[in-house]
Amino acid sequence: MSGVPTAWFLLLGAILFTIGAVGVLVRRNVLIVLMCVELMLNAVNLTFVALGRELNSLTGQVFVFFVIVVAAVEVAVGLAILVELNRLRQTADVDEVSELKG
Amino acid sequence: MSQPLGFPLLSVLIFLPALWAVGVALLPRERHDLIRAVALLGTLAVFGLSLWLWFAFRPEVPGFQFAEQTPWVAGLGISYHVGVDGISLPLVVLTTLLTLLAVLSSWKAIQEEVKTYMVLMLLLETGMLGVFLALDLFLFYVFWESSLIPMALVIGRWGGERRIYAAIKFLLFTLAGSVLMLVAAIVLYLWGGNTSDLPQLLHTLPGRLPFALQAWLFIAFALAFAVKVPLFPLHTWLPAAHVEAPTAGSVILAGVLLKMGAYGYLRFCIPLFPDVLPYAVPWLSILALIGILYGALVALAQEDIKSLVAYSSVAHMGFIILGIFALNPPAMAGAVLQMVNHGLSTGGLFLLVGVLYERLHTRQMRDFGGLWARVPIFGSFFILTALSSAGLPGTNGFVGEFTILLGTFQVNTTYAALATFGIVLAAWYLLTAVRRTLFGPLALTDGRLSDMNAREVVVMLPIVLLFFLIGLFPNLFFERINPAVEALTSPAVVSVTYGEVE
Amino acid sequence: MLDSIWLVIALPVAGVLLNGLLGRHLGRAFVSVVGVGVVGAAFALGAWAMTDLAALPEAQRTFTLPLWDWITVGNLQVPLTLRADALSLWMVLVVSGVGFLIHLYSVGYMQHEDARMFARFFAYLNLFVASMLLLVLADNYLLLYVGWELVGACSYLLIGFWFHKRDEAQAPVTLMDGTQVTLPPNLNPADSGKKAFIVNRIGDFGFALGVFLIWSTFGTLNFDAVFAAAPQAPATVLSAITLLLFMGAVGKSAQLPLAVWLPDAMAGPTPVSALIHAATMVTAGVYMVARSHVLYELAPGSALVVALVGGVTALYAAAIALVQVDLKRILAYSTISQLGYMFVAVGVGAYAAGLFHLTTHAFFKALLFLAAGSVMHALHDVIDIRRMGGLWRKMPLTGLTFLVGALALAGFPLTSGFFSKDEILLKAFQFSPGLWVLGLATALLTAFYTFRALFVAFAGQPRDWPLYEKAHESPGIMTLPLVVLAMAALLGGLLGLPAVLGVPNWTADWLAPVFDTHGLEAKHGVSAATEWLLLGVSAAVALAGIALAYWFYVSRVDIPARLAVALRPAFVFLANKCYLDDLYDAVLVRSGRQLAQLLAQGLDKAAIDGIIDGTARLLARGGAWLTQFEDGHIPHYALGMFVGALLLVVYLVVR
Amino acid sequence: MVLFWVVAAVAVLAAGGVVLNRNAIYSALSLLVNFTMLAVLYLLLNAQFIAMVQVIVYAGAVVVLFVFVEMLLGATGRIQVTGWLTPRLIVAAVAGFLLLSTVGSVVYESAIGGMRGNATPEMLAQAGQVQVLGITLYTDYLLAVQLAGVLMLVGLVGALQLGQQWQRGRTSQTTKSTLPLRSTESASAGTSHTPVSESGG
Repeated sequence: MSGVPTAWFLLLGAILFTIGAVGVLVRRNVLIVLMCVELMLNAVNLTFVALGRELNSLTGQVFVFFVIVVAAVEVAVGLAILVELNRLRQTADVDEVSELKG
Repeated sequence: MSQPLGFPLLSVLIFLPALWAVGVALLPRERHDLIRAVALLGTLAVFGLSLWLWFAFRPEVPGFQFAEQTPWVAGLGISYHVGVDGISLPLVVLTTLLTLLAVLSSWKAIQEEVKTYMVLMLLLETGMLGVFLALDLFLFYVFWESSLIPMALVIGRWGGERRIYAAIKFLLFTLAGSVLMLVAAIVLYLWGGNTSDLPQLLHTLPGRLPFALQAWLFIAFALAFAVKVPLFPLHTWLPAAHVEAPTAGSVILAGVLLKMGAYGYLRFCIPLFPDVLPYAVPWLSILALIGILYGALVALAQEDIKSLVAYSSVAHMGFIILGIFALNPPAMAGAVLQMVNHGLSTGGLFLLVGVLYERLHTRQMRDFGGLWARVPIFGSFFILTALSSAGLPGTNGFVGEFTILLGTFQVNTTYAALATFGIVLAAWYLLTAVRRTLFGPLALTDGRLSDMNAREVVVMLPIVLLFFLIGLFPNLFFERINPAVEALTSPAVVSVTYGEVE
Repeated sequence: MLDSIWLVIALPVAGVLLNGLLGRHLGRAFVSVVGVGVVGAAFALGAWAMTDLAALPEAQRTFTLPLWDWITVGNLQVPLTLRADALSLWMVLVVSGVGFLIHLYSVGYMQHEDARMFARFFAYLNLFVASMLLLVLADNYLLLYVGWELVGACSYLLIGFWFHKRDEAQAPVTLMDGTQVTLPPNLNPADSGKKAFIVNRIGDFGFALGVFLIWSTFGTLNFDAVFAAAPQAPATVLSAITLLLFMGAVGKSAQLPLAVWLPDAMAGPTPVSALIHAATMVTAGVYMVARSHVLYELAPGSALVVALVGGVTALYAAAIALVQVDLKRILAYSTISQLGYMFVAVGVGAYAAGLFHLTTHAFFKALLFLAAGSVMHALHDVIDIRRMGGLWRKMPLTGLTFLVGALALAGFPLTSGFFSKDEILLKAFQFSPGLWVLGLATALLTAFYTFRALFVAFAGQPRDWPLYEKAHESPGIMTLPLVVLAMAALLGGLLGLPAVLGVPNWTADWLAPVFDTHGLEAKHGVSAATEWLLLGVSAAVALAGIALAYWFYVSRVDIPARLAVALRPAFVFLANKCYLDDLYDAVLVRSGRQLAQLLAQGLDKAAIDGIIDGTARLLARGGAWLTQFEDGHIPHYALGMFVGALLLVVYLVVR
Repeated sequence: MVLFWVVAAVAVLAAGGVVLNRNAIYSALSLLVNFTMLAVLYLLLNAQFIAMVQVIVYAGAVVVLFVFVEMLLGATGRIQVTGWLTPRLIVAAVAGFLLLSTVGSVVYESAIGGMRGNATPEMLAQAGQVQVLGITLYTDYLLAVQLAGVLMLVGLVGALQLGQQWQRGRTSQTTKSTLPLRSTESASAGTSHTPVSESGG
């Protein structure tokens, strides 16, 4: 079972990360953008765990633990913002929002 | 000979204005006359201290006097090191005098935010005195920059119509220059064995710096100072700043701030980078010459009298730079004296223009004409100051220009001849200014125009008296300037730069 | 007394301070007493000093009085030292003597000025006397230069004294054929003063360079030290020095090509024209050359230039004077012309003759100007001789003294001008007959134009009756100086009688220690017969000129008008002052101003400031362009982050 | 080995589904599948604790949250499709490809490595996976755990705060008409709520 080389996991992580990243960039629905962010985070988690195993270190898993914490918070706050955005603008389209500038 | 009085005179001199500024800041905002009086008292006290310094200074003692040194950023080898020599001494007295007169001259001219204004003037004085007295590169830099900001604020807040433009231009020009200087200072610090102490650097540096590095450092310093002087073609901030600044601002700007550039050349560029001088001197001299002729010609074409005086500054500062880089005692000592002279005569001209502006609210010469009949006291002061500026013998301007030109003639006849021609042009534009302002039929239709009042006469009187004091007894200054200048013009440097001079 | 020679300068300076600062509160009488008194006292002191000096043996007649160390920088040491020798004391007496009389005259002439202007005038005049005395008493070139510039500044202030006046048009000349020749307007005082100062500064430019060259050659500026070292100096350097110094003299003494300022200087009050622009300041150039005679003797080329410039200028100015209609300008051109004579003298090495002519010229030209001033005073500032006529009857004393002055200027035999001019012509003849012919031609013209002015203004019938009716003789305080000067102009010749008469030439003898001219006569001497012949010729020429003027302007008044038609181009050319002013205006002044405009607008504002402001604007625009990437769209930011992170990764991997 | 390939393929497909689905609900469901697959992979990597947390937090809480919000708003699906081949997509695709190839090349060259630890599978098996992890977390990473707790608290308060505003907005929506898009008024309306919300928080 543990015969799967770490490299495959890393590669998988990279693929998932890329899909997530592209999703963040191309999708306009805030909800889906947030989901894609989760995808990216998960891809990184996978990488951490895989490397942790490769190097016989628990640090990878500890890191994943914290990432999950951050991700949970991020989702909570992000979704709250989405809800508020939807109330103010009746939209969930990131392209409709361009106030974040000087 | 450090602290012969057992009392840190220089530090008190430098920081008294700043402390006084704190005191002024605590005064009630709306008590304008009280604020003015207190500020005046402060500048008077500082002027008194500087006079004390002048008389306590011993001309026969070489090197820096009244030196004080205490560690400042000890870990980095940066110390608070101040001292005075024959080059800085006249400039210190000039600074304190002009600040005093500037405060007195803005008695009526400044009616808004008087407190802020006076605080800025006092802070400015600390910055300027610090520049002239600092003997540590970083200390110098700190004072250099700290004199910049109050000036920019004074221009930007109490200036004329385009004050913001002028203030920003002034700030950006000078900052661009001084950033280069900071970089060069850091490099010097690293190469000089982690010290920024000027006397120590002068000990350790010779022979250590590779030539190419010296050249780059020289360029960096020279650019910073060239902006301040200003040398052609970096001068265009000057007319803008001068025209827009309030009278006192112009006085300080022309009288003291420009001198900081020339002083920088004397204090840093020449002693620190002797190997570069042979290559740099022709360039700087030619730029100075262009400044002399070009400034004079452009001054001739000005309609705005403040602008005319501003361009005359470009020409006059050209003489000073030419004198400094002639690298012989007469020219260099003349240049130091001429710094004082220019401060007095151009400062005086700005004060007088301010007098006129307060009454007529115009600076265009076409609006003047025939004023001498109406304001005889003003007219007499104006003619006298213009003639001093044009280098009339018997006044200060002559001694400075003569020694500069004579010294320059020793090393380069062509430079001297061209610069001497600049004096002809100086007469042309200054007399044109006098002609258009005072002479001719009265252009004024408005009946009200009062002559200078007692306060304004008191402002001008010390300046005019100094014209003649320096003009008739220049040795009072030269005996103090000479030793310092002779140390800078060691024969070795000069012969390398100019070849053997008989 | 010689120890107190500094008082000669200090007294007028005290007068300046007193009159300048307090004058308008002190009242006219006080101002007059102070203003005139200090100059009189200076004259008395000068005379006293002269007797003291005369008591010394000839070889020791050089007294120096160090006052204080003025400039000490490095190896440059310029002490403030006064020098009283035969030459400088001679000049002191001329300056303070003539100055005293003119001051006295001014009390009357300036009476109608208000108190402030009255005090200011005397302060200026005193300042001028002090500066001029400093100039002649200087012991080194720098101090000489100081006085040199200061008299220029005084001249500037005094020419522009009536600074509010405008240009004055001159009525055109109507010729016999009905055509008109327009005359150039008289420049206003303010611009005239400015012009005088600037033209002088151009000359001083050369003078200053000369001083620099002296210092770098000899390492000193002291007269004696320079002269002692001069023989060892290379000839080219000496030529350069002398020519540069002469450039200063050309400016100060209004010689070609810098002669243009002096006629315009007539815009100043007449006493000023008499004192500064006739008797004293303009002769400073002659004094300077005489003072530097050692250098000029060692540079014969330069001396020749001096003589030639003087000769040509003399003729040029005399020719222009022929057609002027402004009384003061006639005298001004005559001054230029006579100064040319003096330069001929010092150029050919006849320093004593030059100084002698300088002295007699000071007498008679001051006299002529003061008399002209008296006329102006009577005619309420009318100066055009075409509006005068018959004034003889109204103002006999003025007319008589003017006649004396005119005779002296024309070189009428036995007047002072005759002897001094003849001395120069003799020396010129010895030097080169060509120069002598030049001088003789000038003498003829001089006699002619002088008496033209005299006859037109004083003889014949009045041309402007209302004006004539108002005319009156001037008050005693003005006529007294006229009489004194007239005596001097008549009898001044006794100071320097020609050698052929077998009497001592006091001027030459007195100045001999300075010029070291003992035996020069023997070397270059001409036979007594030749000298008599020359005397006769110049007397004849003077008489011929006077007679011609009488014929033209008294007996056959139609001749000049007809001549003007016949020689119209020449007339127009001379009436326009040989177009020299217009030439300078076009070539120097206007193109200078255009260059200034070009530099100010084109180079400074457009190019340099344009580049700098342009750079700033470019940066600002660049910033504005960059802000479009910060458009508020979060995906764009995300894209940026992603690409940035990617670049970092690529960099880390590739590295 | 086979299990890995299958799980990996499903995970990639599910990820693609998240990105490509037009309906956010389907995306959320794809995300759920993806998360689950990752949990399986963690198990494969001998990280049982993480696998459990993955299922509980992600599959349990996060996805539910997404679905809940989608249902709450209901309208997020109505986004106009303006064309799919946008410049942004191209840049993103190129960048993604670059990223992938870069990372791939690194992995291919086995350039990733590091300091080896002592948590060998044998040691973990002996001491107990969860115990070791717990001890590590509460000794070496105690401060980080505390900070994470604070972060969660802040996130909680923040989310709550934003949610409260939503509620107040709902109640006032009867008087206030729909806010216009991208107008200055909308911005000011947004800020005008701030002081009220502060007192509310």
